[in-house]
Amino acid sequence: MFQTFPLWPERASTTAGGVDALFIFLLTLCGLMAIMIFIMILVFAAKYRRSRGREAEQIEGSNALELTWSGVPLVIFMGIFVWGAAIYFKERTPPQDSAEIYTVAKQWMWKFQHMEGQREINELHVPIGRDVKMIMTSQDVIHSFYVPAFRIKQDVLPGRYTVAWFRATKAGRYHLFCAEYCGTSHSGMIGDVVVMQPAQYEQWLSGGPAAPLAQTGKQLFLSLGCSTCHRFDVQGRGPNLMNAYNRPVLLDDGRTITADENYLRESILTPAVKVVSGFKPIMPIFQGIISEEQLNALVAYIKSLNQSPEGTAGTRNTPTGSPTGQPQMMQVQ
Amino acid sequence: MVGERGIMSAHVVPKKTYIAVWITLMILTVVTAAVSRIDLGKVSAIVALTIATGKALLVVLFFMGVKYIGQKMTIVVIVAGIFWLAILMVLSMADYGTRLWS
Amino acid sequence: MSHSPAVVTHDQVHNPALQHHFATMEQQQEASTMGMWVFLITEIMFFGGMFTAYMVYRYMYYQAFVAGSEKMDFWWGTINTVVLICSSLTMALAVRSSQIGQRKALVVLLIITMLFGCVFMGIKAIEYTGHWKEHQFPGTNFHFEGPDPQHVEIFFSLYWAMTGFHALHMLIGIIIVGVIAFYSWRGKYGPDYYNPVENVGLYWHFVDMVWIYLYPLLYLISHKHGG
Amino acid sequence: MATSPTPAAERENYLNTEYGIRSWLLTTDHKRIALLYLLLITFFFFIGGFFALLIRLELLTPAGDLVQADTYNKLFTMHGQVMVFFFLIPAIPAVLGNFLIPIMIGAKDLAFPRINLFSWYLLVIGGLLMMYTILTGGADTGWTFYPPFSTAFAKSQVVTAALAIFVAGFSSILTGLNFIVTIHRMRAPGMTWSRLPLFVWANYATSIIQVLGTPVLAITLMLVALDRLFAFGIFDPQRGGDPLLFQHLFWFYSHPAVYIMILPGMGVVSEVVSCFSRKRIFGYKFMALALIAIAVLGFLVWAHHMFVAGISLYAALVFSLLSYLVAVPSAIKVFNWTATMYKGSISYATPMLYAFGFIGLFTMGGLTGLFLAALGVDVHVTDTYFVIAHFHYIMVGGMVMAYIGGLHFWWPKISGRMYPEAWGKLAALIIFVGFNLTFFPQFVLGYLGMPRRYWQYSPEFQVLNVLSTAGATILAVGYVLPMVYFLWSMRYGKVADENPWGAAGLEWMTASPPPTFNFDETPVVTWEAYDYANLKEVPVEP
Ligand code: HEA
Ligand code: HEA
Ligand code: HEC
Ligand code: CUA
Ligand SMILES: [Cu+2]
Repeated sequence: MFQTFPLWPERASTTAGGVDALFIFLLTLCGLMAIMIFIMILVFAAKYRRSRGREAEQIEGSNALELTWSGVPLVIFMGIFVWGAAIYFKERTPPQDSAEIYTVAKQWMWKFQHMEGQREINELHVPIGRDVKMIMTSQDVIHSFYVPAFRIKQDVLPGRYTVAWFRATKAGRYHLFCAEYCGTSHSGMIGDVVVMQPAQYEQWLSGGPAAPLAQTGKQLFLSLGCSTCHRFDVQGRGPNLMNAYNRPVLLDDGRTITADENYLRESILTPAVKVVSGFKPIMPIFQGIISEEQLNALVAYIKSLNQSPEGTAGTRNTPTGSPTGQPQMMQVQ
Repeated sequence: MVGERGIMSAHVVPKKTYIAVWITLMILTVVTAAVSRIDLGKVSAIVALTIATGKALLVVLFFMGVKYIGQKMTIVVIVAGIFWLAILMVLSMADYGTRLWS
Repeated sequence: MSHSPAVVTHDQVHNPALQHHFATMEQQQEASTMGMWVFLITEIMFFGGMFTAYMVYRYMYYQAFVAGSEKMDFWWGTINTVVLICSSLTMALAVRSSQIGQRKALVVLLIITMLFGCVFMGIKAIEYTGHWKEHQFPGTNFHFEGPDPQHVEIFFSLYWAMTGFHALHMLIGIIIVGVIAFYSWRGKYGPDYYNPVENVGLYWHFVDMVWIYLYPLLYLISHKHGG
Repeated sequence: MATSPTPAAERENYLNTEYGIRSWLLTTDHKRIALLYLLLITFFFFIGGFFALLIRLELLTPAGDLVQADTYNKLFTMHGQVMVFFFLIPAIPAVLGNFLIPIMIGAKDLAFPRINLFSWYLLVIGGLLMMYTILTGGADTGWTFYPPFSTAFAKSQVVTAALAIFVAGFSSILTGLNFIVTIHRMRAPGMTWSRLPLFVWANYATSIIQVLGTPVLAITLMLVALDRLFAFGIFDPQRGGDPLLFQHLFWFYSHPAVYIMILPGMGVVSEVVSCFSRKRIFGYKFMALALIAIAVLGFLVWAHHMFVAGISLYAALVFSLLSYLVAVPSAIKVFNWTATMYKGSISYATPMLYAFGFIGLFTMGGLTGLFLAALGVDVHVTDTYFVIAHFHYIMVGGMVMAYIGGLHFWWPKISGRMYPEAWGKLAALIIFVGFNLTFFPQFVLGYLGMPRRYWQYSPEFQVLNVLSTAGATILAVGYVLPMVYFLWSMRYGKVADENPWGAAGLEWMTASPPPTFNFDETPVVTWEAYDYANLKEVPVEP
């Protein structure tokens, strides 16, 4: 009747081990704690059971004891906090040279765009042993990207990018769940993550004809008329977008911020919110005009401008030395 | 205990005080309105809020009579209200203010 | 402790306004004042939610807030501030009159306070109509010429919500001041019992205070800083 | 027990002073209002429980076969909203607190009796709106109302649900306000702060949260309603609004609200443990301080519900750290209850069994809270059944146990009759077993990765779900039993004298049931709280 009856989730990413370790530690610690308390209650209940001729011994309390059992737990708690925070910190900082996959969630499906151009729905193919950074956004309501076997989860919000990353360690097919309630088919918004050996993955990649995402972006850049203002040869009406990604930008209100994916996104959809110093807010609003997928392509294209002057490379973000944004950032800070 | 009919003879504030407070409030209103017409850069928000807080203090202390209140508890209640509002605002900003730190 | 059904002793002696479950008038008065202040801090938190939203969005979309604020009517806003401050004065004087037993002054001052309140509401109505006509009501009605209409809309959403809830409080204030004025006219309050007047006063001043903050935050951010 | 005698001389008490519907619906007696609350929230408990049973039945099989997906979504939404806002939040404060606080401090009534009645009516109005919502199809946003789903996408009765909770919220605010003023201003001579029973302290701490937190929920729900009705877009990302702002505001209330749903339970358990150990509570001062500390620190941790929601990394660190600070006073409580039993003279009357249940299950729920507050672990288990298990352990295993235990403890006082002890013990046992069977498997499910709010699920989760559903059925029996024998006892129960447990506390020094103004003459307190040293020993076991 029941095919399997697992009691522990599969472990298929580099994060999983760390999470499990802390979880097991907590289980042990809290388990012992709970058992200790239960035993004390049971023992007291039995030993001091009401009986004739014996009266309760009135004890006022003990400051020393109170301080011990607030102080000691506090110290333990701080330990747990630090451990948990360390894992989280790692989970929230994708390695610099991760492969990127753009994700659009909508009621009720997952759409993935690989840099190489492959598109998938409710199925995500990834290779073993490579860091993969999911750059995610939603078309409608909040969803959440959850792969139990990787122990990662990240809400996917409309109106901005959120990021998750993982490095798969074991080939196989794993559940992909939507973990944030999103309406009727929330429980149907599920899929599979297929982890493959690198060789097989290459084969899968070469499966169908597809233009790299940045290439698509470039075409959009031309067809939407971005290139009329943003030029690479001379200074146009808008800033030159060469090496724009990850660069510190001085805004006209005096703030300096880093041009991350969310900044690029906002600059395209609602450019007037953060206006680059020295420019006028003349760029048209693209919100509602381009789709999330198109936006992803544009962002991918602009990011690709950091690697090759032509901006057409757009292949996988394989490690190519230090990221370009870095040196410039140093100057400002 | 007798003679409780007179128990509410609380502090009666002289009319003059009220009028003085009122005049100060009017002046502060004019000042804040006038200052907003000058460009003070980032400081202008601080100035505006400082003046507003000054006005609010006048209202609380005199019109609402907190200055004359004998009960310490009432003061505690008011401070608690402000403190909790500060919790809400400061901790919310702990998120918004650090989102771009990446 | 004996359980003979004893008669509660203080009933015969006292002020008719003393409720049966209080021992003394003083206890009743302290309870009522404290209750009022506790109620006012719930009001702080109620408006506080909106002020927090305001703070967050102003931080995120400062330029749009400036653009929105420029559409506010500086003069109406200022006049309304003045009106409310005057009403607070008359309210404070009203409470004072009740403390010293000047019944006529009390009634008159309360009525003037109400009138100020009505003037405020009238001006607010004029402003609201203006904004509505200018398509400055969020939603389908909304239209704004400028680089960042979307976020100006957020400004207006907050404007309507904050001033709307404030106006609602004013309305309630006017009504209860009216009620209190009626009872004052009937001679219910005097030096020995003016707690209701005092509490209504506290409420009125609180509503005034909210406006003291709304005024600079909504009307007075019209000057750009920096570039 | 068959021939239970009628009380020798029917004393006048709060129940028999007046008769008729009007005398109840217009009463300002806090004890009668408490009973009005009791009726109202019992009704809603069964409504909420009914939804829970349907949820569990649907989850018996992996496929979504019993009800439609939309219906399921409405079920858990209405279950959560009804249970939280119309049952658990009012449960102990508005019923037991209302009944007991004035008596415990030696007052004739709450400071504002009419406001007290008014807040009951507010809960009735809120409840009617909730029923209207349910009968016209219900809302399907989850009890958390997250936008933009709730504001722009849900096609259900979101506005009326929000309004219902808005109104219920004001009921809760007014109750809190009333308690605060009462505890400050109405204490009998000699009833100093350090002599207050911990139950009063607990309700005081609860009131602080109700008064300071609930208004924020109120305005937040109003903004959601404005978004929905007039497309204000304050939380609409399509227009630059930030859905996370809603979450901040919502949890600013709703995290502290979970302490509204546990502090009063801690109060009950303190009374019960001390009574049935015949000992002064261990470390009274720390116990009182811990209650206040939980209430205050509880306001600093809300964003631990948002660790994966897209808040800043640094904010997450701050909120995780702060979450651990609230756990310290909770630890103090658990240890002190245990220490109170040490060298006591312990009897196992039904309320004590519930107190045992509370301590055990609250500890488990609380400890799993530590898992959730640990950032790295929360990322995996948030929005899974692990969270569901965590909070049911505290709210059902903890608070509902405390509530029912408290009802047993004070039932003689409330009704003037004893409940049947054997049945009481049996029900406690059934509830304990049923509860663990229902919710323990959910911890495992959660760690395995079964997301919450799932109408259909992957087949490998079935075994555990079947266990859980089986448990829920047992639990249902356990909850119906006390209902039945309480009703029975009102007529046939043994007549209770004024202090059947030999307990300390002013409420046990007046008649059962108490007269309308609680005491024949205002008591003057000259003894400390939990003065068991000077109370006569009661017979060994009833
Ligand atoms: C009454 C209700 C109640 C109570 C009291 C608590 C108490 C706590 N809760 Fe819980 N919680 C909820 C109700 C409650 N919670 C609800 C309803 C949700 C979900 C809402 C939703 O999303 O729908 C939730 C969700 C929730 C989350 C978010 C999960 C998520 O969605 O990702 C977190 C994360 O930190 C959390 C943490 C805690 C902590 C740290 C405590 C602490 O206060 C617990 C403290 C107690 C103890 C720790 C036990 C006693 C201590 C000892 C015995 C000390 C000795 C121990 C050691 C030394 C190890 N809770
Ligand atoms: C506050 C209190 C509270 C209480 C007391 C309960 C009690 C119970 N809850 Fe509840 N629960 C919540 C608060 C509460 N819950 C919240 C806040 C959520 C989150 C909602 C959301 O995600 O938005 C939730 C979600 C939730 C879920 C997850 C749904 C999902 O995510 O898909 C489940 C699943 O098992 C569940 C089960 C139960 C069960 C079995 C009980 C049992 O303890 C109930 C036992 C009671 C009974 C069984 C009643 C007995 C009555 C009868 C037998 C008569 C019935 C007949 C008539 C009325 C005619 N609850
Ligand atoms: C009418 C001219 C114009 C068009 C068309 C235009 N832009 Fe812009 N763009 C600007 C100007 C001016 C700025 C600088 C001011 C600002 O930030 O709004 C800018 C800024 C930007 C920035 C931020 C640059 C930085 O250096 O930080 C990005 C990214 C961008 N645009 C992308 C695009 C894309 C993609 C398109 C097409 C879909 C586009 N722009 C179309 C004028 C234009
Ligand atoms: Cu998408 Cu749940
Ligand atoms: Cu919480």
